Amino acid sequence: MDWTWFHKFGSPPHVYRLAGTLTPWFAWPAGILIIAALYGGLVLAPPDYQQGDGFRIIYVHAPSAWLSTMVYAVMASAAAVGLIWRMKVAHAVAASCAGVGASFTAASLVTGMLWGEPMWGTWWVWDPRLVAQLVLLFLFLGYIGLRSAIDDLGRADRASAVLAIVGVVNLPIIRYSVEWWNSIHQTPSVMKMDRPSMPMDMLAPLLMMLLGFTLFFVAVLLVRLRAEVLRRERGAAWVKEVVS
Amino acid sequence: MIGAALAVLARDLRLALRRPGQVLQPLAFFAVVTVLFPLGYTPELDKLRQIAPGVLWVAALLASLLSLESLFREDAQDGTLEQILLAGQPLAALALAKTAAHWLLTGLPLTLMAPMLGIALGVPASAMPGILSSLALGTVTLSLVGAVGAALTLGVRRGGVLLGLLTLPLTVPTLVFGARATELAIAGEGPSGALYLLAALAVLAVTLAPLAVAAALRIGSE
Amino acid sequence: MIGAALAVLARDLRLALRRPGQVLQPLAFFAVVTVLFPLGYTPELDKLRQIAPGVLWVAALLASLLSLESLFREDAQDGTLEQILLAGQPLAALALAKTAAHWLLTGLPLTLMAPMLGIALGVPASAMPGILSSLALGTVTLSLVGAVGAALTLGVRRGGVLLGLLTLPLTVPTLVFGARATELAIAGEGPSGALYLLAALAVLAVTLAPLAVAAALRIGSE
Amino acid sequence: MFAGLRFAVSAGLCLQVVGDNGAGKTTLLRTLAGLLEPDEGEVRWNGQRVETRSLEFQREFVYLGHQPPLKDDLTGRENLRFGLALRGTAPAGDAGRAIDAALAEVGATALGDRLVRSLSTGQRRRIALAALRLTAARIWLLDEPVTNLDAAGQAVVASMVASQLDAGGIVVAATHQDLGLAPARCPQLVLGRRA
Amino acid sequence: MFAGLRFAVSAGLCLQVVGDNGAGKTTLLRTLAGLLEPDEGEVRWNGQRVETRSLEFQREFVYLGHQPPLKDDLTGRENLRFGLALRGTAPAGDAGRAIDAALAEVGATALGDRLVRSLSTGQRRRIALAALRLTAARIWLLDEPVTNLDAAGQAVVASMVASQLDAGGIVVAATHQDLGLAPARCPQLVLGRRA
Ligand code: HEM
Ligand SMILES: Nc1ncnc2c1ncn2[C@@H]1O[C@H](COP(=O)(O)OP(=O)(O)OP(=O)(O)O)[C@@H](O)[C@H]1O
Ligand SMILES: Nc1ncnc2c1ncn2[C@@H]1O[C@H](COP(=O)(O)OP(=O)(O)OP(=O)(O)O)[C@@H](O)[C@H]1O
Ligand SMILES: [Mg+2]
Ligand SMILES: [Mg+2]
Repeated sequence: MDWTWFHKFGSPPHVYRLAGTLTPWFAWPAGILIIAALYGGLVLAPPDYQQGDGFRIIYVHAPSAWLSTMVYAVMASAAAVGLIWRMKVAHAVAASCAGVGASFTAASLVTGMLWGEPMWGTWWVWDPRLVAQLVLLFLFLGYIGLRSAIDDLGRADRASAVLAIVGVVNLPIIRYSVEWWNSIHQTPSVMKMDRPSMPMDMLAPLLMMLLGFTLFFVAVLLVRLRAEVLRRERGAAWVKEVVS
Repeated sequence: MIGAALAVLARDLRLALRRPGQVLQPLAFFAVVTVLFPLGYTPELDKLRQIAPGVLWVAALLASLLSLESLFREDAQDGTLEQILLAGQPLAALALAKTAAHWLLTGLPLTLMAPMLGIALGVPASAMPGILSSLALGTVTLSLVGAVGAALTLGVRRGGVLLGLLTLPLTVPTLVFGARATELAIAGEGPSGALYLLAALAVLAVTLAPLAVAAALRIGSE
Repeated sequence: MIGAALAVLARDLRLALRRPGQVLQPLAFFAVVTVLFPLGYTPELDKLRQIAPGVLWVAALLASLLSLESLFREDAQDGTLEQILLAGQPLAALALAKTAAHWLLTGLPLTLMAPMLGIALGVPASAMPGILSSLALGTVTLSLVGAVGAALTLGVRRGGVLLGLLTLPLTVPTLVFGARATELAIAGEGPSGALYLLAALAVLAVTLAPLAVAAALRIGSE
Repeated sequence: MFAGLRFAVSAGLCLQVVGDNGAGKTTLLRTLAGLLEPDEGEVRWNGQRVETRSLEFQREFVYLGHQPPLKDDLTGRENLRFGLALRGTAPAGDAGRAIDAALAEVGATALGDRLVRSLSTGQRRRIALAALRLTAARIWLLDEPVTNLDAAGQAVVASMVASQLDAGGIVVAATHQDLGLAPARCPQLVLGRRA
Repeated sequence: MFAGLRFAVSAGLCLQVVGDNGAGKTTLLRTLAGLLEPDEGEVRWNGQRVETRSLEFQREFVYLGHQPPLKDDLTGRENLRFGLALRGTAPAGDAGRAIDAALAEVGATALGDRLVRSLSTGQRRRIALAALRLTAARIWLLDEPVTNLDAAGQAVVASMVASQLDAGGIVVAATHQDLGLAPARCPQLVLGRRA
């Protein structure tokens, strides 16, 4: 089999250019979708009959929460590819994911807390889903912490890749164990996140927002990847060309 | 291979016995945390009994973690880790041996000490078998998961705190099932469901963790 | 002398800041430990509020202790500790500078972070001033007492490890008064009595600990 | 780091790697030992390309770096015994006897039962040399083997290297000081300094 | 450890402490530096008995041990600057200028801005020599100053020692290798080996 495409894909200057070309193709649709969804969600959608306008925070909260898990999956896959095939670009992708993932996770937590205050009268409850989300944030932070603690780039790449992979094994176990933990204590389940049969004019903006967030993630990832590639290759001839 | 692993195990045990202070440290820590906790709370045994599972497990988790910090660090500093890496032996087996030594020196004594502390927290004697078996199983997983963290943070400044940050989230399942088993044991109900889960986690850890440790050690030695 | 102490302080801060994100680690660790307790206990905020003082203080103690472990060890290993010992400057002042750097990097951020964690444990907002001031004072003492322990553990040969173990009980008063102040603050009563005691402990520690650290460092370097 | 570096060593020969500080001697040795991953290039052994990290290749060599790999809290003898068990190379006959012989060879008989912690820098290096002697490895990778050794110690290193070569072994040594071997037996590889 | 050892060094002179491994060279230097407490004996300075641990006496000397006292995570320059501030000896004129001059003297100008972590063993020793040069101390206590240095580095040590002696300083150096100074300037103190 011819592997040249694989190596070409892995070559930093090529990735740098490709990412540059692709960015607008994701950024613009993302922007349009998010604006449209905001309009749909904040203006067109009717207020909830129970929660009034407060429910509208869902348009940020739910997509951030969904994205956070997805970003972790992307990050861990990229790290695994980097570790197995020794592809530096894959490590760069993983490194670029971490910050975005942590931000999405934090956003879902913060919006959730903001929502929880009016809904449950408290900022925080020890619900399994919330705890699992918090642990995900810690995993992201640990990954970032480990990377920043190691000077040598190659070592940082590989060590953090091992951590990301170990996290993948453990995430479902954590999720499961926390559900088990809480199910015993019969908390009055204030929070009902089981998808309610939502009216279409509420649901459509939500789905648009999800797609918009996904495209937004890809666009941010590409931008960060370019920066990351430049940082790693500083000193290389092609970088000097690009920068000057 | 087995000879080499046993040599590593024997060496680590011997080293620990040369410095008894180091062996006692996690134990003392376990005891102090468990005893301190009621001081900040209440002297009523009825209430203490309720928090006993959480206190015992968090204390065990932290004590185990505290001592893991130096698991590979000392070997890395005096150069014997390189000797181990280059021994021409499967690294995962040697890593498992080192972790086993750690468990014998920390997990096992912690487990044996737990009943004494349990009594101070008002735990009935009938609960001891459940507590002993849950801690014995749980500390195995803790040692192994912690070893992965210790190998990853090798050569990192202020590694102790980073180690905690990396490892503690991964130990959530052990903590939850362990505390649950303890709770059931105290309530007089059979803890076997939670114990099975703990055993499953331990088996998973024994199979996978040594591989991750070996990979991390190779990376760390570069 | 003041110049040298400032140089030590600045160097330690610079070393810590060299790696962005490293300063956040004790914070994250503090958060993780605080999260662990509910996992071992119960999700009910009413019950959590009762154990909040103990949880916050044990977590702060641990974060502080874990990061102290390497306070002098790294300097001893790379030889800069000898350089500091032989600088022709009052050693106690340099030791105080190192401890101050540690507090700025650990105790202070921990204190500032505590309110957020308090919320997760169901602590009312009205208790925050009391919690903030008790932690600010208490972490000073923890850093200083811990520094004595860290210095003692350097001289392994002389049974330093065992001596180091002894410093753990020395943190008991801080824990007790700190938890008490927090408890009073949560209950809406004035915590000032306990705060005075914490302040007295801190003053005592600032005066005595640097001398003990200096003596221990000299012994440890032999 | 190195470009276009190519060399071969055959059985019974020594290679003395020399070069200024920072020329890359340590880096070269650590790469050969598989402790560093080369960006490019390959190592061949008996004409076959080898993975330096493979367990088989690891059994062929032993690496002694700047720092003697000894546990401070074990005695010299205990350290040696551990080294033997770790590599799984039981010496012919009694292990204790072999250890005594190795200690005698490096002039450290009296030191064997002292904790390594209490030894001077040069005394530690002697214990490490005894450990080297005990391994059955054919290839020795030595980084600055004579550092901190007194005249007698340096002579020990020279004779150990010579006898290893006589036995058909290979020695690659990075050093600033002379090893005291005939130049024909020990050609020099000079690494150039880069900036 | 030593019995009946008695020696004097006067300004402008060097003392080369030689002896087999384990003879006690390091122990002697560390005792002079006040890092070890002598069981017996005294140190006199200008004819007066001094407490080696007094701060005044500490300012008179600088001790450079087996290991260069540098922080891995600082650059060479930052390490030097810290050394200056720690001892409180502001050099005449600009500190940056003095550091540059010291780095140039040891041939490490290009290394000053690199993290010490990334330096080779010999390169680290050069930074440590620059630090030595920057202190205003009159007495230098050096343990194996030429270890791991290439020929150029050894020459640097020789010329640094010579100029320190010219300036009326005192150098006590423990070493197995020759320092390359005239024997008259640098008498030897031979420590006997004890078992
Ligand atoms: C800090 C607090 C909160 C956190 C950490 C949090 C976390 C999450 C997570 C992780 C998801 C994604 C679920 C999945 O992947 O299946 C999610 C979705 C959702 N959350 Fe929250 N949440 C919080 C507070 C709230 C509050 C207060 C409400 C409203 C009462 C709420 C309503 C929802 C809804 C409606 C969804 C989408 C539907 C679903 O996936 O089930 N959340 N949240
Ligand atoms: N961890 C590292 N990161 C970056 N560069 C390094 C690292 N280690 C060494 N170097 C650089 O690589 C080069 C070669 O170093 P190496 O240690 O191999 O030199 P050496 O020939 O052994 O020198 P010495 O005689 O001083 O021991 C040096 O320029 C050094 O600065
Ligand atoms: N910490 C210690 N405890 C007990 N004995 C020690 C200790 N350190 C050194 N010794 C012993 O004291 C003697 C002198 O050691 P020292 O390190 O001074 O020797 P040295 O002359 O510097 O040797 P080298 O040339 O190997 O550096 C040796 O016999 C050594 O074993
Ligand atoms: Mg070298
Ligand atoms: Mg010596």
